[in-house]
Amino acid sequence: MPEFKLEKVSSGFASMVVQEPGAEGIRSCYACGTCTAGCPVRRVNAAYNPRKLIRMVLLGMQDEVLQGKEIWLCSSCYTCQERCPQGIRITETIIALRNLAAREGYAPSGVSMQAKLIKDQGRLYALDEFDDKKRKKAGLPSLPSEVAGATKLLDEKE
Amino acid sequence: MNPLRAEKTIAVFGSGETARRLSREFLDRGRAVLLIMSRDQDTGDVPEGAECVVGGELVSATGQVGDFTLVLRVAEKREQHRVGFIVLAYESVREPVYDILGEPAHERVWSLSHLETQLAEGVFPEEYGKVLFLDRLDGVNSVAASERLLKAVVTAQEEHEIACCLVTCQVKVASPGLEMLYGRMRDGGCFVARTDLLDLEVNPGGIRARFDDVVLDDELSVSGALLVVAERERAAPELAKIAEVLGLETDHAGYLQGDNLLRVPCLTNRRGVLVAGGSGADLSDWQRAQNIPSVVEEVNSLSQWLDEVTPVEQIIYDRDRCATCLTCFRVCPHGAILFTDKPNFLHLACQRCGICTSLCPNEAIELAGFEKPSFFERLFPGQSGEKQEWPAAVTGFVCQRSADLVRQYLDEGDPVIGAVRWIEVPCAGALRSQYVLETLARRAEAGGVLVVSCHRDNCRSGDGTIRAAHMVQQVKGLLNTLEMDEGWVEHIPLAPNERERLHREVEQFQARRKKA
Amino acid sequence: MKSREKVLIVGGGIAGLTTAIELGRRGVSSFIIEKKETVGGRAGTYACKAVNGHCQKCGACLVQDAIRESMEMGEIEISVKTSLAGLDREGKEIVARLKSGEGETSVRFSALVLCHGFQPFDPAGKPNYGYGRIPNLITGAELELMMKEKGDVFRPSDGKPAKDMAFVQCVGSRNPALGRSYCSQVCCGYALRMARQIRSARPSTSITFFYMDVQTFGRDFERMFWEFRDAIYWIREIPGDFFAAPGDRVGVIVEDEGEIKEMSFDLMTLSVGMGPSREQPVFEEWLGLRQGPEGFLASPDRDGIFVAGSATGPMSIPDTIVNCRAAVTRVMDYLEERS
Amino acid sequence: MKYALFLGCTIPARSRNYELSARAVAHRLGVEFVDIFDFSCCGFPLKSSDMKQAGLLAARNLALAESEGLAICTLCSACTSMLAEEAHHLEQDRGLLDGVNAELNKVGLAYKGHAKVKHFARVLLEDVGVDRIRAEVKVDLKGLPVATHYGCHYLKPSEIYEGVEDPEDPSSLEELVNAAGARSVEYQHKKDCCGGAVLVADEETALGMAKRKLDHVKEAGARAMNVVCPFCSVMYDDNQKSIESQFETDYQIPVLYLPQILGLAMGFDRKELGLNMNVVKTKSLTKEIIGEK
Repeated sequence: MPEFKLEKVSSGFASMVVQEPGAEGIRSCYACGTCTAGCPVRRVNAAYNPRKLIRMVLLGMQDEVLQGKEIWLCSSCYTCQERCPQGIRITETIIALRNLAAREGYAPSGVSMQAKLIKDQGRLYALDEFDDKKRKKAGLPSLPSEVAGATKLLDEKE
Repeated sequence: MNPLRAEKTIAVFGSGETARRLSREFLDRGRAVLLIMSRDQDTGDVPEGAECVVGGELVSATGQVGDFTLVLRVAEKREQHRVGFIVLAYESVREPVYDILGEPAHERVWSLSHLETQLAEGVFPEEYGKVLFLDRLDGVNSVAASERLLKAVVTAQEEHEIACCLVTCQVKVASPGLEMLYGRMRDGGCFVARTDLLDLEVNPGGIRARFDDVVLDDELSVSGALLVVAERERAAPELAKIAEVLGLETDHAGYLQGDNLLRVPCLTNRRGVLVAGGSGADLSDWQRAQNIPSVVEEVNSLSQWLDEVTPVEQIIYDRDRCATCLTCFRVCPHGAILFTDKPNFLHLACQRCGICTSLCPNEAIELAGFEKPSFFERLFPGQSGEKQEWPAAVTGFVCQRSADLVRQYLDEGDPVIGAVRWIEVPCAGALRSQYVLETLARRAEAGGVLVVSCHRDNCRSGDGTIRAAHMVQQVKGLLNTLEMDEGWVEHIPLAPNERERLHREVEQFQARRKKA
Repeated sequence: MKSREKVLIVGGGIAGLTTAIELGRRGVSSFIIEKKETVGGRAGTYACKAVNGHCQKCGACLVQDAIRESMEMGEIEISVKTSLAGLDREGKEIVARLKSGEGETSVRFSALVLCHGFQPFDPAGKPNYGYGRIPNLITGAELELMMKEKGDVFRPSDGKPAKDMAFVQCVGSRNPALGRSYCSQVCCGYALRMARQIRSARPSTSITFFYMDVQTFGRDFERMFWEFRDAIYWIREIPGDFFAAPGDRVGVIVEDEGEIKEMSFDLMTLSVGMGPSREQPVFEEWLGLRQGPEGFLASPDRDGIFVAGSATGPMSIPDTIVNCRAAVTRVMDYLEERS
Repeated sequence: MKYALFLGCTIPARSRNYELSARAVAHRLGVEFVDIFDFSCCGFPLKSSDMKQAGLLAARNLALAESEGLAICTLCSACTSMLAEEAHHLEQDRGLLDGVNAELNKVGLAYKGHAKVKHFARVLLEDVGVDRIRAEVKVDLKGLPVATHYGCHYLKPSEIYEGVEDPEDPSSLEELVNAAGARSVEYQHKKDCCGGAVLVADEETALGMAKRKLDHVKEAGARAMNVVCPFCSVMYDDNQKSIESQFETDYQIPVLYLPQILGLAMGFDRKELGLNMNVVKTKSLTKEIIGEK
């Protein structure tokens, strides 16, 4: 049973999350449940519940949120963000939580692998010669297997 | 009748903010005000120009609107005052909701009022800066109580950087501005938990609340330095005594405005006796802001009515038949009968409900316009007395509030309603069982009697509906003992906007009568 | 003192009628214009909510009383099917261009009280509700009319009684994203009163209530709340997706007790809230009126221009009466000051 | 009508049928595509790990198109929302724009802030127009019942698309499908998400989401699905078999990209539309419509 010091509640972790772009409005959530009711992921997987995630952030449950697998189940379909009566950007908040988790190394392997691929070759899927041959056969223009401009840009940023 | 020399002074009972503001409003409009404050209240700034009686307790009040005589006991002495209007403006009393805790006394548990004074005087101890607010958990908190609670939390957060958590069952926001205030509270960092079950631990170090959080679908425990308990509003203690002296209806919570919807906004069952602020109900800020002007408006309108009205006899009283049994005095819902050696009918207070005429055992009193001969006349035109076969019509007695519905149908030539012979009565409570039996005695096979009244708690004359229902039960009892079909008579409680339902009920009654 | 003042009242609903009656009691005559054919306004179409002869304090019948009282008052003149073509101030007077069957006339008044009421929220504004597309999905106003005319609840699709029904609260209320940061105050009131009435007429009807917080309404709410608390299945969640379920039932997907459930009902009522009336922008422009924090009109209370009733914000019928009587005090102060 | 064609990552490598049919249909309808080979990933898969870097990638692509003076036409909904969202943020937030340009200057690029991003379906609807498409129809699809899957990023977040279509009541794709002579079929939960983005984290949940829609599409009697995003195609087409085996269901519903449906009506043959590359066999369906060609 989670145990909270009142001064911890909605300060600490919540204040950190509120700084992230897109997550500014989470405090105005009054738990009406429209997001959970409309969430296509929630209908299939009981573990995922956007209303509960926001509440855990407000309660300052940093480890449960960032190390949990729930935040990675969101299909970022924006249904909740479109319908939230308080105008909270819920999808962008979940993405912000993923960024925080990724920074602390809790991202699932698939996600970090995808990020690495893009940083290394500027593309998610490399286009080797075999791909290039298939494209020529179908009469499609060939594309560079790597986008140097992109990888350079991201190295600078590192 | 000499033109009435109506008294202009307004008696205002109460010593809180409402009574003071109301007195000032009257004084600003050039009215004389007699302010009657109870003893233990600090008199503070008595509105200048008001005659003030401190520690006055109302012992008796006789007379009617424009001419009340109040007898006050002031420090064992009796004072008599003549006033035109009586306004009861006591503040409601706040009572912390300690139900959860059992014994309230603990330095880490404060009432909301205590917190408000501490914050106002800036003496809030720093180390208490983590406050758990506990609202009622039965979900019936009033809008006014919720408003005070939300305001306290926002003040604590915004002006004193206090970390707050609110545990409540239903957040009440049904008043202008409350939803935005609730938003400000959450944006300010207040964590809101909604539950109806809570376990509390109060120990020297602070307080811990454990509850099931519906959203987390898990048990949650939050600990803080201080517990502040919300308060519920109660009618002021003085009201029960005043209600008795003035003969006023009270509502289920002891307030002076009765549950009757027709007492909106500041009326009581007695004309000229008005209710303001916390004496009428537990008012939100918005309602309070409308309440005071609407009391002023009612006094101004009544004053204008008194200036222009020439009093006319409402009740015709036959001294010889009267057995001075006080029945009329006892049943009058509007305090319009003053009993000395005989009943004195106060014609300005009388609201013409006619209940007294129906219950007078010796038929010593009649309502002007509804005297028995003319009443019988309308009941059996051209029949004065002898029994005659009556056409197969159902007779319907309808109270004046719903009579319009009947008239509309009759104007439209509706066959169903048209098949009934309707008699308008001032109030269904004014119907004697004798009229019903008289009608039945002249019945033909498909005949019958309908008594249409208002709904309970919706009758201008208080319990007119209940008396009508009793009368119909009485008649049914008689029919039963005579082994006759009780279905001859039926009572239909109806609101003046239930046009379609009246039609359905009458149609069904006629169908039943045809079958019987 | 029969004063020769004359006040223009825009709107013949409960607010306009109450204002006229109170002015009449003070000897001031008023001219009510109502754009519809009859007076009584929206509140005049609401059903009585009494249960077994006990009044539930909704206030709907007070409209009928007000109509009757206004008919009996000489000081009140009512002109139906009449609307406003223009309003402005000239010196101490209000000049109104009135438009009715016979054409347009310009009339001077000493003061103006706007009582044009509110506009119920049109659920088409939230297409995910599927209002208008899904059968047997109606608004609170439509349920009121059905209860008034038929005294019972039927499914519009096939006229059969509804075995199970549901209410969805806060439709178009408590919704800052739609610019409606207020509780409409009356929806829990009318929904729960009708639910109680339906249960008493047909106890077998199961009723589900999708809500956030049950709002206190009217006098002795506490007694009413205890009585229907167990008669109703409460789900503290506002559904997101509505769909047509088999058998012309209304389907929703909600989380209840930690589980996701697909539920469907014979009949579902959207408890629509109150919003500013469509006429409001016109009055704002003509008279330079400004809005209160919740987007309704703030009553200026000067230069003879007043606004009363639900035109100033969501309110119940009894509160509307109190608000109008308070407004008349300010109108009378203005008239007395002016003369 | 000249656009820089933005293919993104999935289409060139895995959904060449989408690219083929789009190029064919666009050419026939007079829409000129310019290939900018320096385009990189739009940044969408990077959002979960680092929003700033994802935004930077998107900005770079916007800058490239802007320097050519071309609006971007995308085929994949995810690319559309990533690029449009970044363009929207950069337009609104001066500080963000300066920050991004500081990085872009290091690789010799600059973004002024005027890029326009449009999904190919929007180009067809707004620039080409339904009448022009109807005029190009040569083959009668005989009211083929098609269930359109809008997906999410084609419509949402609606604020970045300046409310061009209400995500709760969409009709644009169905208009195009009807214009081609097919019949759009109404089915329950039309707005549900395909679950593509969840695949990387929890395959079973993602397949479960796709299964729900396939059930409703089958229930509605549709004989084909219409998608406008390679993510959705991965879920409904590539994974249809594994959904059938995991949930013991049977669909065999061909999943066609919008340009493939339009192309069939315009008389293109299977090869020109890459219909041979669709995972769920489309042979019997096209045989019915355009015979053996």
